[in-house]
Amino acid sequence: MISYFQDYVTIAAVLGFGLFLVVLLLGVASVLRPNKPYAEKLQTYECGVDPVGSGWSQTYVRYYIFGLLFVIFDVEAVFIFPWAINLEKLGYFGLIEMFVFIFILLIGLIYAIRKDVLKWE
Amino acid sequence: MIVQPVLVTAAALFSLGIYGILVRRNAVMVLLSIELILNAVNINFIIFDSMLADSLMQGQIFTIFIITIAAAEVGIGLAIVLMLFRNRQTANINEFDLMKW
Amino acid sequence: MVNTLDPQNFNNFSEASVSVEIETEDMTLNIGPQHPSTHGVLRLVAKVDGEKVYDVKPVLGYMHRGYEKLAEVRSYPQITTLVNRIDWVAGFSNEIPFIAGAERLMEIEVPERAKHIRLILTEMARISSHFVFNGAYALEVGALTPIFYAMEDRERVLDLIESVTGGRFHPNFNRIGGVKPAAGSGPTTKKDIQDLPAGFYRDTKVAMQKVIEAADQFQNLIGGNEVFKKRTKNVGILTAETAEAFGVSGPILRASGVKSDLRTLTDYLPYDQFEYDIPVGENGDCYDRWDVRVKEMVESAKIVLQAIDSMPSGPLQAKVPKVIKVPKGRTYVRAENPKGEMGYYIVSDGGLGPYRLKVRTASFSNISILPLLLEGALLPDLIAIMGSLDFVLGDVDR
Amino acid sequence: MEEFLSKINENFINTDVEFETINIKVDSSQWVETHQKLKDEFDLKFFSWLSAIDWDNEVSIGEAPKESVSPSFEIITCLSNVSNNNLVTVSTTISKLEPKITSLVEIYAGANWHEREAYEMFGINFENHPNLEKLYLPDGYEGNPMLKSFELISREVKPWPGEVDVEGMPEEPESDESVDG
Amino acid sequence: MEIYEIVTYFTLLLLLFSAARVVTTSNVIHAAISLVFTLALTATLFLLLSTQFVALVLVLVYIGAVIVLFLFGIMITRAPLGKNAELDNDKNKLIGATISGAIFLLFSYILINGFDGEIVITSGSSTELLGEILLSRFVFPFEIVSFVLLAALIGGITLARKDEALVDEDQV
Amino acid sequence: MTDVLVKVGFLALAALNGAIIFTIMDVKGASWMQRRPGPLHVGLRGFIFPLAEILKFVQKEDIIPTEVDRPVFKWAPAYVMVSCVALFAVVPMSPTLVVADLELGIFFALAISSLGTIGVLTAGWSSANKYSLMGGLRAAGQLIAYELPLILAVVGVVIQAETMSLVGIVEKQIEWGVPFVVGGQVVGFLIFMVAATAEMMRVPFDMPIGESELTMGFMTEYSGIRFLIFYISEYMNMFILCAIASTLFLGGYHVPLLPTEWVNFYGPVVLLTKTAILGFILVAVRWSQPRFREDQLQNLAWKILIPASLINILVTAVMKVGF
Amino acid sequence: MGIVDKFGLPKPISSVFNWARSYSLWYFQFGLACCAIEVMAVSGPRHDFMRLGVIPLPASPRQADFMIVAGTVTDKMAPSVKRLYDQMPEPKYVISMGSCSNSGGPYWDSYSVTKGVDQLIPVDVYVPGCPPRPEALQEGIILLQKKIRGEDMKEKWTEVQTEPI
Amino acid sequence: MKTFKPKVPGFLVGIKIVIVNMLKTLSPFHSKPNVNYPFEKEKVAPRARGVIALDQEACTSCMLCARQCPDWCIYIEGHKELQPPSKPGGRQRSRAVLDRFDIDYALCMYCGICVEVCPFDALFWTPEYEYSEFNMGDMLHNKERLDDWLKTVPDTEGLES
Repeated sequence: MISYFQDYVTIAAVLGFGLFLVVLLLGVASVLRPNKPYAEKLQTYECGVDPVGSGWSQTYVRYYIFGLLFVIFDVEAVFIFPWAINLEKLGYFGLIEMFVFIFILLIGLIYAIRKDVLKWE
Repeated sequence: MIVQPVLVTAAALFSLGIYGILVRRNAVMVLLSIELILNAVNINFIIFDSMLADSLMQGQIFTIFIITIAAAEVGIGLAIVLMLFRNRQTANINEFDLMKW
Repeated sequence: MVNTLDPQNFNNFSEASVSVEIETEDMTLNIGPQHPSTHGVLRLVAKVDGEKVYDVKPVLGYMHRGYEKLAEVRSYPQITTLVNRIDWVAGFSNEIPFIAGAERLMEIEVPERAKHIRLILTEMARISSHFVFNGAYALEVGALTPIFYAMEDRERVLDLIESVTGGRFHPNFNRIGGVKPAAGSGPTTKKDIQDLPAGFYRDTKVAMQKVIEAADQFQNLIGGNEVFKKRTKNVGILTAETAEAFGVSGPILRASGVKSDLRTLTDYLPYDQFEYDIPVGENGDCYDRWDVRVKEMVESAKIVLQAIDSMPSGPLQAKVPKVIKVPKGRTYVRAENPKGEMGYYIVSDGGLGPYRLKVRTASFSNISILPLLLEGALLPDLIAIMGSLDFVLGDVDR
Repeated sequence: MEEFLSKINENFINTDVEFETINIKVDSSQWVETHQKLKDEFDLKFFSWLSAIDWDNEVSIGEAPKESVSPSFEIITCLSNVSNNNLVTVSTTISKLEPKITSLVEIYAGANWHEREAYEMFGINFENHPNLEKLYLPDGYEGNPMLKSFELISREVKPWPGEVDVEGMPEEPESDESVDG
Repeated sequence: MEIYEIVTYFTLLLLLFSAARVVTTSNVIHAAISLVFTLALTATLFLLLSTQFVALVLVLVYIGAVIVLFLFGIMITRAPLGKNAELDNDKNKLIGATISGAIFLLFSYILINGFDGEIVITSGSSTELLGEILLSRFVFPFEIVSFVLLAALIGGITLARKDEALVDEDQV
Repeated sequence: MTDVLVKVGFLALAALNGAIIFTIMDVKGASWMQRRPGPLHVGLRGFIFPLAEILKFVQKEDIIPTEVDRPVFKWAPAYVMVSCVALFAVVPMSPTLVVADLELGIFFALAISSLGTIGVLTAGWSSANKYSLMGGLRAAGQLIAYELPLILAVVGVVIQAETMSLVGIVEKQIEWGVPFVVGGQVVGFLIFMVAATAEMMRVPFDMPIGESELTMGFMTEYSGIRFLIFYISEYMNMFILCAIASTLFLGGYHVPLLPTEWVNFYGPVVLLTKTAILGFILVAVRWSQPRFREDQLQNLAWKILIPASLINILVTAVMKVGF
Repeated sequence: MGIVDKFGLPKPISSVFNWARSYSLWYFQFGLACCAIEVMAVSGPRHDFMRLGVIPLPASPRQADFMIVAGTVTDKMAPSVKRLYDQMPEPKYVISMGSCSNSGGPYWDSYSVTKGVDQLIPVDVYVPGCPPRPEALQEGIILLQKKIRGEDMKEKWTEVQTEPI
Repeated sequence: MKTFKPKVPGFLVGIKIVIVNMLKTLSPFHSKPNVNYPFEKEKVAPRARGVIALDQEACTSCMLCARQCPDWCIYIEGHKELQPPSKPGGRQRSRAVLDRFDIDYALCMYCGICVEVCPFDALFWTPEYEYSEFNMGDMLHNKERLDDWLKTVPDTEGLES
């Protein structure tokens, strides 16, 4: 138990170090750098001409579908990992379970591919 | 460690979620609030699991299932919002009044 | 974002929800004038929906320098120096049709040796232009290394051009009536009309051999690459009919399957003395356009090797008046430049300079096809298609 | 070549060959028909270029024409065939006061930009052109630079360094004197 | 274990704070990012309760996937940069605050009374064991989950693409 | 407590040095591949150019354009950096020289690396620039698409090792005598490397940056120090993913035939060598390939890599249970 | 905010920073005309300005340190050049390459060409040539590096950008 | 040229090519394309048009070059001076003295027309290229500076027959 907490305290320290690195770099830079903003400089870059319209666009919904697919398979991965370390114990029963599980999700992937969500016209 | 502060926090999270659902007009924000509620539930499951020292780890397993279902729920929920948005050009739930006429 | 639907429409909204027009607000994307893959300062105003481009409006003129006006206030030798800079990756080729036009008007016969030297240098300019294309095109589809190999080999060709003309790619080497190496190679000799520098034949043979090797390397490094094929095959297909109607010429036209080469059709330089192939594409897609140029490079190298072997001796300059005045008349002379058909329509009224000089450049017509080709393409394809047209902004805007 | 030339001569009245370039002169009312005919019957499908010449006696910079001309715009197109050496230029003359002519975009799609260029540089209006607007110059630019009356300000402002004369040129070049090649 | 408790309380406080930001901020993206922090802190809490697998699942699924999905959704539904005044329903604010306050008070009362004196002893939990239980005792729900996910996938794809297909029909 | 500090200090060294070594390898390697010497005049035959870069970037002005969403824009680089640094925590250099040997080591790594996606996506969105937005979306789409093959490729290793601890995985490989790449995970290794390349957003998967299309993608509006953070993170990410790949598939800090007693001495060297070799392969790939198109890239992930990795899992599982 | 623009730095430290600036020049990929091809040639294997620390990576002005105005600046392009220069972060430098950008060059009398880029933006080094040889550009870069190494950071940071003529 | 059909996958061929090129670059037995500029210099072709040198003695300020220059970048001023007769008792000769001969290299387009038209062999091309400046004004080379370039004019080179 001690090692468990110690490990995660270390992890926390590492995360803290990452943040510290960022803050350190930003701090050093903010001390050293010049700061001369003016309106033209702060304008949005668009290949050297006046930006047209807002920076927003209604992008393809396909990105959303990728996200959805990812969520589904990510969840699947969550179930695969506990299974993977117990495979020896679970034996053929576990194997069949996972076959079914993966098969059902593969149906989803095949459905998505058949529906041409991956095709960019 | 006593469990009450954690439970109260979970309750607070839950009520914040309710508040968000009632007050927010943007459909995506409502979904975010729902996530808060589910999160409150997760916290409860985990703290009870730890409290009861359940040998079957039912609390944890249920939390995993909740996370799974929540992911599916968000997927569908956002898809509905997207569809409505594409048709109505807004994500404002006050204007989603398909059912009333 | 207030919904403006009519209340009475709400009644049948449950069914009508699908028929409501989807007013996607499009994103207008400026590509250029400063953009790494617009070959300088072309600007494309693209209407995109996500990654898909459905309308492109090229905006030209960021490199418009008024050549045709400037030509009216300059004399013929001064124009020769100026036209070098039209298509700046193949400067030598630009001089040829102009000089040929002036010679035709003045009815001067150019000595054979001068013609051969012109031919060799034109082909070298073509090679160097195609080198730049090869490197830049690879860069545009994301391969970062080929441009360096191209540049290394191109330097060898440029060295040869410089050793003859004195300029790396703005040679100003042609004179009406022949060629004249840049003066200034020593105080005592500078007024003599000089010949090719010693060792030129040897160096050229080595360099051309390298060019053939380099083309092979390109075929291996880029042409054989699966990703490159995926990016360019069946992308931006241009049919021969469309190409002709738009005046698209040169390698792009040949990639569409038309075996058309002004080198064989016209006689501005003695190409009929040499044997060479005219590479032709099949589909007219980006890959073919790339492939045709690489093969053309090899053919040019072969022409140069043959020309070196059959180089005639003799004078470099025909007899011309000291002050050049072109007789009244008009003519159109065109030549096969690396980018396509380049021609000069010279209207002379007998003065020191032309009354009107129309410069027909290849890239201008070639990129007028862009809006047509790009419609419905994805954004990465836009870059691939644009790159495969191999235009130079100086050639477009003049 | 000969065959093609004779066929051209049969079909068009006002043709001439000047320094190996076949030129067909037509009336501006015949402009579109001529091109249609050349495209369909003579197989000149390749649209090379379109441009104009500003004939004017008063020029603000450069040299005036040696012989006086009647002020007008001459519009020229160049058509050719990609698989042989057939090439013609077609020209027509239009008045400077009312510079307009029918667009060729319907026949040759490639004429689009060339006509825009001519519109910008000379101020010639092309009727039925889908999108007749500036091609090269910035939006606020005024004037048509290719007109002979257009001034190049730099040349006006900067004194010509050749004017300062110390000594007459050593040998005033005679136009007949030849340099040996 | 005093440090342990301090850390826990601190986490809880931050958790509350970031959760409050989710429902009060006037920028959708800021709300989503606050949710990231809420979830990260929840994961920290889970770690403190020594349920590490669940904590990491929370990070992997929620922060890694669901939030990304949210961000996509927000960007597609045209989230304007900066503040959005229309985000809150002002007339509902009071009602919402009252209702949620009441719920909070009620729950707190029940929870504080019901779990008086209960304590947690953080004992480690083995992931191996968890997997074993999940795949033996809970095998049925486990397989059901795959169907739920399949349904969500198909439903999501159908919904998100629906109008596109219909528009095509319209145009035909 | 000092223990933790020592470990973090060690990690700081590893992280920054790894990033710098890979920067030098990338730039110098690229230069040599392109027949030129690369940075040369800066000192020590050019090998200290990263120092000049860093010192230069800290004195560059940090422009925050008016249109941007300031807090999001300002902190987006931090997510990327933190997720990269956190990955270093679990990679063992030797059985004892590891910052935190978690029971769920590889799972932790996969979980924490997904934080970077949020950083990239918010960076792209908050810049209020069209190129950035497209780059950010492309980046996020790509990162999530290739996160899956990455995760699923790891499962094969986990099945064989029966543990998620990275030290455990390496010990298992030592026990087996051969690294997993030889012991049946060739497909897994290839999938992992392809997916890792995509996660690093390097050629041929550099669509999000794709400078010939999107100028600098999601980094377009970033200048000065914040750009440097993205830039360093990119190389850190490259280093750490190569290190994880060599730990998972190539036997980590151990090579067969070397005595295991001395593993504490040669461990770091062995791991670094393996990492550097993988890194060099990535460099060679980067400078020789064109880039994919966005749809081809997604197709590769969804149609080939994910089914392949699922099949890999099943085959591995059958082998494991059956034999 | 910063201390350098208020108090400056002692000489040894600032010379280290100047050294860093002079050997890490990120060149803004920005070609106009003929000279841009020579810039490509300089980045090529024979001349390779990466030896000098010039890194041709950024395609966006935000990451660039200096800009080579390589080629003719037309009146239509001039606002863009100015804007791109503006969008570069300080400290920034400009090399004007070739006759066209120095003073209009061959197009000095054209109706659409800007007569010299120094009318738009402050130029640090002028490189002559039409186009300059690759070595000439390298000499220009070395001159720029010399100039950077001799700079006083405080001065550079606080220098008021005067409107060009 | 026959179409290329790789037996191995194309991307592996590509990787092989870059690695081979890297080894070539590193190997001491292969010639390197690189010129390490400030320390070693490329051998420039003698005909290269680098900069124009002026032989002051030969110039008669006849203005031919200034007139023919397309860029109007040559500025010549001079005055006439009476010279003592070369032979005693001869006629006094008037001789042009060069006061100013400036070439504005900021404007010059390096066409070489001036060198070609000069009837007195006063202008020469030299392949030098190192005259970048911090100030625009310094790009105007006066006659002393142009005279300095004269030292760098290369000798006659051999010709190909």
